[in-house]
Amino acid sequence: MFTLAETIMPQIDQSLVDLARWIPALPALALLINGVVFAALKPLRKLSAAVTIAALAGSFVLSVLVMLGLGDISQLHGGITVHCFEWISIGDFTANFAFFIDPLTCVMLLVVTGVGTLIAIYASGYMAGDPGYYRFFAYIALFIVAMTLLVLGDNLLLLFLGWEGVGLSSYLLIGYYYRKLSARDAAKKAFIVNRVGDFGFALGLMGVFLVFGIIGYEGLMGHHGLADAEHIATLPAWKQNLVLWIPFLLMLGAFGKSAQLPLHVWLPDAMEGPTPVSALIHAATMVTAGVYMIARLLPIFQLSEYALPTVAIVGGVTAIFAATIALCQFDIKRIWAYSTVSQLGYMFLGVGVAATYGAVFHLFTHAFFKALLFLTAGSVMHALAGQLDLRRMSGLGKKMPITAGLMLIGCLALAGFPFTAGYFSKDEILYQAINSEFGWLGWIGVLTALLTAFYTFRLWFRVFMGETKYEMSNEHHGYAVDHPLDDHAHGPHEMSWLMNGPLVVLAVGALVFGVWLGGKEGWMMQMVEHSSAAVTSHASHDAGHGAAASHGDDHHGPGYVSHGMVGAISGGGAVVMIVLAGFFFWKRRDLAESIAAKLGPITKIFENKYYVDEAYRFAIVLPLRALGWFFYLFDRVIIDGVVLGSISWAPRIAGALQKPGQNGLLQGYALLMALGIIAVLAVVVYAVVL
Amino acid sequence: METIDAITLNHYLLTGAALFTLGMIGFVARRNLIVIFLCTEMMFQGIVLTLVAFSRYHGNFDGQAFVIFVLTIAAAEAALALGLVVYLYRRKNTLDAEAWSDMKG
Amino acid sequence: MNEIFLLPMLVLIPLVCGLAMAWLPPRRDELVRYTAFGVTLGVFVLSLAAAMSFDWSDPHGKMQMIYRAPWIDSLGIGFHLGVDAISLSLVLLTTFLMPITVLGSFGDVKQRSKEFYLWLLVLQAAMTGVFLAQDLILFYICFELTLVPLYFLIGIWGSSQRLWAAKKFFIYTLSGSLFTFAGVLYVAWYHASRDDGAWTFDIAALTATALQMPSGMQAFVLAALMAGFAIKVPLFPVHTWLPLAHTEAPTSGSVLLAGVLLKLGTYGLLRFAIPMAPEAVVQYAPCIAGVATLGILYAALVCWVQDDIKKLVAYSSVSHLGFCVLGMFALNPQGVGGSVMYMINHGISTGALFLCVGMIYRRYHTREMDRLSGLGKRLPIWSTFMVIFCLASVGLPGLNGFVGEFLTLLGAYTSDVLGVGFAAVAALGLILAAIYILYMVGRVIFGPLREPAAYAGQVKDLDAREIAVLTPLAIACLVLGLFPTPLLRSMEPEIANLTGAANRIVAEQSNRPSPFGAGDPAPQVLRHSRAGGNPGRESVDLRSTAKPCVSVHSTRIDVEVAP
Amino acid sequence: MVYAIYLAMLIGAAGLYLMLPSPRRRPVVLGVLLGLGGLAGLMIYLLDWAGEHRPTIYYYAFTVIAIASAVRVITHKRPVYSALYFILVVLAVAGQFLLLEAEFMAFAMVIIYAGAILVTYVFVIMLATLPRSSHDEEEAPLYDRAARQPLGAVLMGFALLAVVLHVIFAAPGEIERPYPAEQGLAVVQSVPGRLSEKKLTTLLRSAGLIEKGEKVVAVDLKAGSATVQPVEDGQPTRTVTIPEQLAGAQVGNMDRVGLNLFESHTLGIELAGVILLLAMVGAIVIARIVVKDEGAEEEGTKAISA
Repeated sequence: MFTLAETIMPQIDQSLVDLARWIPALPALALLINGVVFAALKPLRKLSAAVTIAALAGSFVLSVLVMLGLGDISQLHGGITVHCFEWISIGDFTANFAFFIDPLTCVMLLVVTGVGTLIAIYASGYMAGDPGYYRFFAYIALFIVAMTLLVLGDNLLLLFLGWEGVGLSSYLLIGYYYRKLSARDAAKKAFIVNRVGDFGFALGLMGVFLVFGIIGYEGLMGHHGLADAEHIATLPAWKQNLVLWIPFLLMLGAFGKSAQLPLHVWLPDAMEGPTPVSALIHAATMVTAGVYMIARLLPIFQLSEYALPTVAIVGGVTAIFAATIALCQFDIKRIWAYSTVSQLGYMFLGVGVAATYGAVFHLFTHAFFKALLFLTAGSVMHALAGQLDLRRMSGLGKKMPITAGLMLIGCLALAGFPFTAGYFSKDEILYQAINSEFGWLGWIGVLTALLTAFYTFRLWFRVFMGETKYEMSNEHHGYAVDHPLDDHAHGPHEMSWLMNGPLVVLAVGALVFGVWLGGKEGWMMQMVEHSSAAVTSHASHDAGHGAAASHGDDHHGPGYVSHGMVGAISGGGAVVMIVLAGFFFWKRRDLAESIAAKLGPITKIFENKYYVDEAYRFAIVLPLRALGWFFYLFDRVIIDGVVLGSISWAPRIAGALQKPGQNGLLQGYALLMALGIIAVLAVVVYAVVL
Repeated sequence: METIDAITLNHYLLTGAALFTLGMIGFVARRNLIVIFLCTEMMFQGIVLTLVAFSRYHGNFDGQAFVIFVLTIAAAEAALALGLVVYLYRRKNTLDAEAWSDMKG
Repeated sequence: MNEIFLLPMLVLIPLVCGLAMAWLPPRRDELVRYTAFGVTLGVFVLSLAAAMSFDWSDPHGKMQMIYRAPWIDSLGIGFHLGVDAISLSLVLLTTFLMPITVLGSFGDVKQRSKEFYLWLLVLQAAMTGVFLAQDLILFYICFELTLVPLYFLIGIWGSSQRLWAAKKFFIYTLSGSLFTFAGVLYVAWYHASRDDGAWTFDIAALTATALQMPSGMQAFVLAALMAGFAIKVPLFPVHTWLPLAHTEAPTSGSVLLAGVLLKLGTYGLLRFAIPMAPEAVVQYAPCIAGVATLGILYAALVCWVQDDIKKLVAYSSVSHLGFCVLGMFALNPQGVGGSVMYMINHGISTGALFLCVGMIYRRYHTREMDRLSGLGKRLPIWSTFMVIFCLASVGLPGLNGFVGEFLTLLGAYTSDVLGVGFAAVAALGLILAAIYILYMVGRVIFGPLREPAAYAGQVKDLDAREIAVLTPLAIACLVLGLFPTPLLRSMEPEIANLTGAANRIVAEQSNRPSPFGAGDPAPQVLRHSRAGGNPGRESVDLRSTAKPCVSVHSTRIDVEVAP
Repeated sequence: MVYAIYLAMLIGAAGLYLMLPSPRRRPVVLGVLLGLGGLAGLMIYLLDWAGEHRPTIYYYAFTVIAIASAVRVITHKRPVYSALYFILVVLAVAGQFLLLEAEFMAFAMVIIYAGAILVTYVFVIMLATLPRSSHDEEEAPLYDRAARQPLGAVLMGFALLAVVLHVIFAAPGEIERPYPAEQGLAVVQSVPGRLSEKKLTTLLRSAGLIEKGEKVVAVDLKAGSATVQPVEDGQPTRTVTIPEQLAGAQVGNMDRVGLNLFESHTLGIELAGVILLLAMVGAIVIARIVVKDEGAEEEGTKAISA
């Protein structure tokens, strides 16, 4: 295998690494230009796409340079910190605006900036003519800034900054077509569910500070970092059981961001945003932040023995759960959304069973082929003026051969067709999972892989195969226009090369990366094993530093399945499912309909996403709102009415009592006076005299 | 005739107090303006009796001198009061004290 | 040199110029507006000069630029001004907000503008006086003086129910502050009744003697101080005056009310309650923090069901100040530093929000959310500013709200007095904050365009003046969000002084070394040499005994860790 | 012992309550009886309290008359009779004064009070009461027939009296004996150097020590003697010793009061004069106010203009 870094740079070249400061700076500059300058100067708005693409490309180049700057990965231990300025520090709490560069960071940077640039190029074509053009690219630049900060951050607080920044940009981008009510609500839902995740993350972060006193990766996970067993032993008891809780809190944040089971509801709705957004944020980069976080903080997660297994279980269950839903959806983007949730489940499963190499590798490949799938779906949508419903289109292959071909490659990678990128990364995860203590999760993973293959090609065959008939929708740049747009799109047509170019690059990536970067001594393995995400021994019941892969062949526990065997099963299964899907959805569509009808109730449940949204609505949203009304009422009636009322009425009542006494009658007053005198006299007499 | 000195001061005080109290009761109870003023005069009587009794039993004549002043006051008050009563009577043709209760709180 | 007269000028110039406004020729609104703006700008420059000559890195956190003039010597009351990092930053907030408020109110004030600006300047003088006062009586006078101008501002230029709102506001706050006065007097009496017998109202002296008070008395003093300041802050049960006062106040009135006046309460708590009654504070910190946390959630939920934008923002500031008080009673540097930062950030972001709402009110003369929707299309610039300030107030990292919010939660989390539970419940407030702010933003800015019929057509976006009003605030949000450390670091000695006594008591109770080193009255926090980018510092052995000192962050590869 | 007084007064108060005029039929007779009973109780208490030496019957007579007529003043429906009964009260009080050897006071009261003030009252009553043909009460105006919160008044009165009498009778300390009547020189000395020669001549002449025509020229009180100038001039003066009781006895109550008034209350006298002047002016002014008859129904009442 060709390992890129090893040959060129034997030693760490600090000057190159310092370039990392510019990675977030360039998109920030683009954001400033787009947001302020172009907002003011209308004529320059055409340039906004160019500015953002240039910035992203610049960042990509810088990322590569930084990676090269790291020199020979194998000699590298720990990461390099590039300090910018002191962000927040008071008392003994310090959070610097500093970047921690290590191989894992480089991998993530490459994904973010690489895929980001490609998608930006595609978007410049896709969004052409949209009134909010400059605004779109400003948000894209904001997203890349936030994502790079998230990945580069040297401490948990900077990670948190990136975390919420990404949440904000996804809010803005989902709600890009803000005049659509559904887009607005989807954006709000996304941000709030992310905020629920961030709530857990924040508490976890504070827990880390409370227990360890610092939040920098270096201090925690460095060579003599605090996050290791014997240091924990020295801590007082109450801190030790707090350590058990921290991973679960951080996990809540990861699940929120990466749309895992309890908090997955926002991702399908996020498809309201423009397709490039769905591709970039909700497929390739943002949703993987959760995986990155757990990979980065693995030593902390390993401190409590129940954390990683929980991650694995949640990942596995989400995978199968999302796959079943995707099976019955009819909206192309929703299918890909659920497939993303499912693939993320895989990654979490990988991380959960301490196969970080598998998880990161799958993350890498998934970014490419899922982006490819989304963008091709975008092309189809663009061609049919916003039509996404499977039932209203078929046989577009003849009209859009290139898009069909590209989507085929993507589907093959997603389905895990042998020797595609998806196959290698997914196989690695399944292999690790099967041979970890949670073997049954591994087999669930295999089942999900088969389901994935089936629904992927269900979509492909229905859209591109069969006799060509289609119905145009009436959306123009996201907003429904009153008349169907025959004149504009004149039926499905091939996209311009501006849009198809990046797709080809992605397609090549989807095919080649598996072979090129995978494998034992592959580039990816090198990168992961020498980062802080390297799996230390006790997690995967095997001594020795790092090298999870090396444990494979020396001794076999019971029920051990060799690597090759797993590959064969998943690959073959995928092929069989593809053929099956072809049979059902290409040749005998009527048969598919009849089976679906017979399985009525089950498909109905799948179709309605297990009614999770409705459940959340009744369980949380409505009670909270009712509580809000009650408090508001309480505020006005009780506090204002009763409390203040009683206080303000007291003097008034006292006054009223006096009134009858002053009735103007002469004798009345005389009588009162006399009584007064008598009272005084009585007091004097009885008290004094006697 | 029994000796004059058998009558103690308390005797007179009792009578004076009784007169004064009856005057007050009358002042408060009766509704006829004139009778009210008459009762004030009655209270004067009670006071005068007590004054003289004290002056007699304390051997100085300030008390009695004071009675003279009481008399002048009573006379002046009677003059004015009755003038007013007549005036009020002219206005509302009644002597009822409750007719004049406009000044109320 | 002239530095001595800086502080009294800061207080007296607005007062004198304010009163002098009365002699300006009537009917000349333009002249009146620009003089007012000029005065406030001048005072801002003056405050910058004061900031320049202030020694921000003084390790002892002592009062600087002290100006002392005899006033009522027999009672020991003096016109005694002084400033430390905390009060100077709050004064800077005030003088920074004033010119913006005046500039923002040009369009609003139609009638009696002379009187309007008179009251505004008097209010500024009173607010600055509160922050600079080093004499209890002077503090109390200025504290009460702030009520009068606001009463007139709300009463005359408010909207429909203004008189009722002004009356309620005045009586509510006044009745509270009377209890505070009782507490203050008791402390002064206690000071006088001790052997030396001299009557004085100097804050430093009284704080020193207040420590010797028996704990029962301290509880009484704390209760009295809390009564006054809790209403001003407003804490949960006594907050109902705020939404009413805000919805009825004119824009500039509610900007200052939210921006600075609420901080008087928290500043008072920090300056008086915590140092003067440490035992009681340590004993009652959990329940005060509990009330604050309850207030956070309560106000956040109430915000969600509001229909009037201004009332929503008002309730949101109730919720935010809950955080502020929670951080303060954590009694550790993160918590108190966070709460002071919170005061400043909340002043900027909520002040800006009120300005934005005011601009909408000036255009559409309504604040109900169900009559406005999708203004993003009609007023794009306004929407951008509104989104920025909403995100700042919700605590988006990178903007200023986050610093305060995170530090207060962190303080509560790691506090010896409070605990993890408080921070966890308060952190729920983060989610609720996101919910009600996005609910408002979604209803008003996003969604299909819907405007009140009367003003549908001819509404224009922000003009140059309004942009000039909002831009400095937006920049301040960003700058404070990314570079809060100089301010945080300069505050540390003062925080150590203020919470020193309370922390010593905490340490004694739990017989662990107090986070500020044992014993010495003015605990020294090792200065952090803030030289350049490589802050080599070693931290005093803070937490558990066995924690190794970590010297950190060399830019080179090998991270050496001291054993 | 004091509680006996309370009891007597309680009875008297009850009686008075019944006697007060009220629109409803009240057992007036029972009221009178109770009143008398209370009064009698009071008198008996006094008799018993006075101990061995019985005071003169006159005191009791006058007291009974005074109180009874005072009660009648209050309870009588027709104001004229109230005024007349009041005159009786004044007379009774004058009687008491005589017992107290304050003759001038008695006369003054009778002349000024009964004579002048009460006559004015009767005069005003004539003016201000509607002419009533017969004696039947129904016609009497309401304000005469009904008393104003009688119960309250009576209770208040009883309470006041109880307290005052309690002070008087229950107070410790010896019973106040009358000051020894003025006899002999002690009294004269108490009025040193003011006994004028002319006064002394009338005294001595009445005592028979000097013949008519002789005048007292000089008085030497310390020796208790006076030098007398015989009728015909040219005769040598001779000194006469003033007998003890003669000097004292003769200085009458009026002299003493007069002396006292003009010696220590000169300012009071002046003020009294001024007050009387004011009263007069006031009375005239009130009388001149032109009255708009608001309520006057009967024709012919012209506005009175003096």
